[in-house]
Amino acid sequence: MSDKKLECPECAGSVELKADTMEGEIVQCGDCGVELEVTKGDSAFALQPAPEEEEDWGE
Amino acid sequence: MSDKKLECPECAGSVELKADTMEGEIVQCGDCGVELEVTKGDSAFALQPAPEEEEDWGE
Amino acid sequence: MLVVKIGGGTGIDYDLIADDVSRLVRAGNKIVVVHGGSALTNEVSEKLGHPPEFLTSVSGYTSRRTDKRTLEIFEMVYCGQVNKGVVERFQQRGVNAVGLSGIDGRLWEGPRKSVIKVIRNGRKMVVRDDFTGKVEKVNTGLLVSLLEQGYLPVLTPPAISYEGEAINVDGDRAAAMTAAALSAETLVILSNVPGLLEKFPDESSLIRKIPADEIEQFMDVAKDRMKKKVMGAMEALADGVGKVIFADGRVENPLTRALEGEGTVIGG
Amino acid sequence: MLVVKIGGGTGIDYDLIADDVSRLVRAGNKIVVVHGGSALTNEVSEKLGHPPEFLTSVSGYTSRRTDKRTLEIFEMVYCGQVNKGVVERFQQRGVNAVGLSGIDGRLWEGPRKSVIKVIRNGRKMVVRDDFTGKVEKVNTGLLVSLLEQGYLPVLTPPAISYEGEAINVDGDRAAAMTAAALSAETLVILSNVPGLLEKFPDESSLIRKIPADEIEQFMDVAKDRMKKKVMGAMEALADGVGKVIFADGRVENPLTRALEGEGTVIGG
Repeated sequence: MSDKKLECPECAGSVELKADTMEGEIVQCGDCGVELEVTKGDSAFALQPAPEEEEDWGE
Repeated sequence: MSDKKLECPECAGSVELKADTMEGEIVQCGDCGVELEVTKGDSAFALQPAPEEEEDWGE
Repeated sequence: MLVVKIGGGTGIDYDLIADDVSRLVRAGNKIVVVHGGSALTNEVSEKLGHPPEFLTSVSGYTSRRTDKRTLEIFEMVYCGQVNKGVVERFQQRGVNAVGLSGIDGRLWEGPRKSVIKVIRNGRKMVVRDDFTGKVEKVNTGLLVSLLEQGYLPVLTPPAISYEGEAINVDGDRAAAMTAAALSAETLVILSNVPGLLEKFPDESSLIRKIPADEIEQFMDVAKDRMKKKVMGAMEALADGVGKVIFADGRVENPLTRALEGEGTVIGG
Repeated sequence: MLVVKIGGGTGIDYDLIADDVSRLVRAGNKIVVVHGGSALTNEVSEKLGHPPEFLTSVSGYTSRRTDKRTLEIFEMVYCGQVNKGVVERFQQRGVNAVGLSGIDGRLWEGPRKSVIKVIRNGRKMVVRDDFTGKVEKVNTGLLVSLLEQGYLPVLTPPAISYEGEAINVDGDRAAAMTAAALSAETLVILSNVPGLLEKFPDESSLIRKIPADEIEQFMDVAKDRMKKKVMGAMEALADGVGKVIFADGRVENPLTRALEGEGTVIGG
């Protein structure tokens, strides 16, 4: 897939996805800096705000 | 190993071990019919009375 | 009090069983679950490069060759994957299960058969480093204390020898001993057959009712693993358990249906 | 009351630990044992064709990628081979151990982290089907009832989420929560290092004493897995545990020597 341009759900700025972007990857919006999660719509990628991080960890 | 002749520990009769006899195998004395266990002495096989069987079983 | 043995054979549906048992526990029945794991143990043993070997005793019984390595794999499957999988299913259904093996708290204790005589590749052999045995003593104190605190005990082989070694024991007969020790009214053995079949594997030849004093005559009808279940039933009935039911563990509400008589009801 | 965590790393000598703990139990000490099994889990995962994957969180913590299949293997090793191996060792030394996972009786309960953010092959990723979490609640009622009946509880991950799912939790911090919940005087963490080292892996750089209120400063001295042990120590001390000792699990009488101050003693 060639580089893709998507709209940032927070600030409507344009977010460019590199060709090798994967589902579940976190990208940052160049305009507002928010962290976005790449999800898989029916066919194309989509963007949603990335979840907050909670600090604890398994073994 | 060619066929081996050993002495029965019960009746001193002679017990013939086939060439492919294995350690732990149970053989019967031709003379007194007792069950004997083939054990491994330092180099050669030896004979001792085979243990009694207890009926119960694991899964 | 009710003891339910869940077989380890393929086709057993743990979710259906957990649904039914959970309903009966919530309805106030005191239940102890016992499970196996033989099918899975064979698979894992193969993958771990220690393929299972089954020994046939001189009198025709088969059992798993259980050297030290086999016992470790046995514990991984029975006490790890299967036991905790069953406990997790009950927790998800609001029943507070506690999974234990016969080693824990010396729940199932008995003699280890230090020597066994077998037919191996056509030879009659003596095997010494085999860790099999049988259950003679059940730690009912621990079980009753858990039941009184509202827990559902989920038990699994192995058991423990008087010398403190883990030993492979027959799950059905361990369940029978547990039922007897707890003076349970009923022992239900769920497996991947509808019950004791006159002409195995013809499922329509199901034997529905056997008076307690006639069970011995069915020893030779029972094939292989079912033989041990019949031995377990005989021991349970002899030790005061009200009745023993062999029923199908692959159907919905398997325990409820067994208690309503679907399967082979012995005694009672 | 004393809680002892036995690390799962290579080099840990379970027989020496069992000798020492058995002596202390027979001398009347109330003890709860917690163990791990990470080294062995890696080995078995490889052999079962599901090689372990370790994720690094955005803030630098590593943890085992725990999807459903990993959890089954985790249970096979922790709850099966290791737990029953430890219980068997105590039984052979005349101590009546009872092995339980955090799922049993909802012994260790807490939230499952349904979403985690990690660096995976250089990419920042969101992982959703991971079964990890932490222990927030300890079923002390079950533990106290077992201790009062004279049993030695031997506990192991996994724990259980509030939704009733098995979750992978950090054994050291589960031990810390258990020590706090039982108001233990001491939590001892035995692993394959002599204690907290100023300059890892130089064992002569052992830090011997740390006042409770200074432990936080040592977070960055601690490398990787030791970081979680330090976090566990901080939580234990904050929740009322008298002192926490990091000591060497590869030596003779490891627990007795730790209690005599050999290792890193924090607080107390």
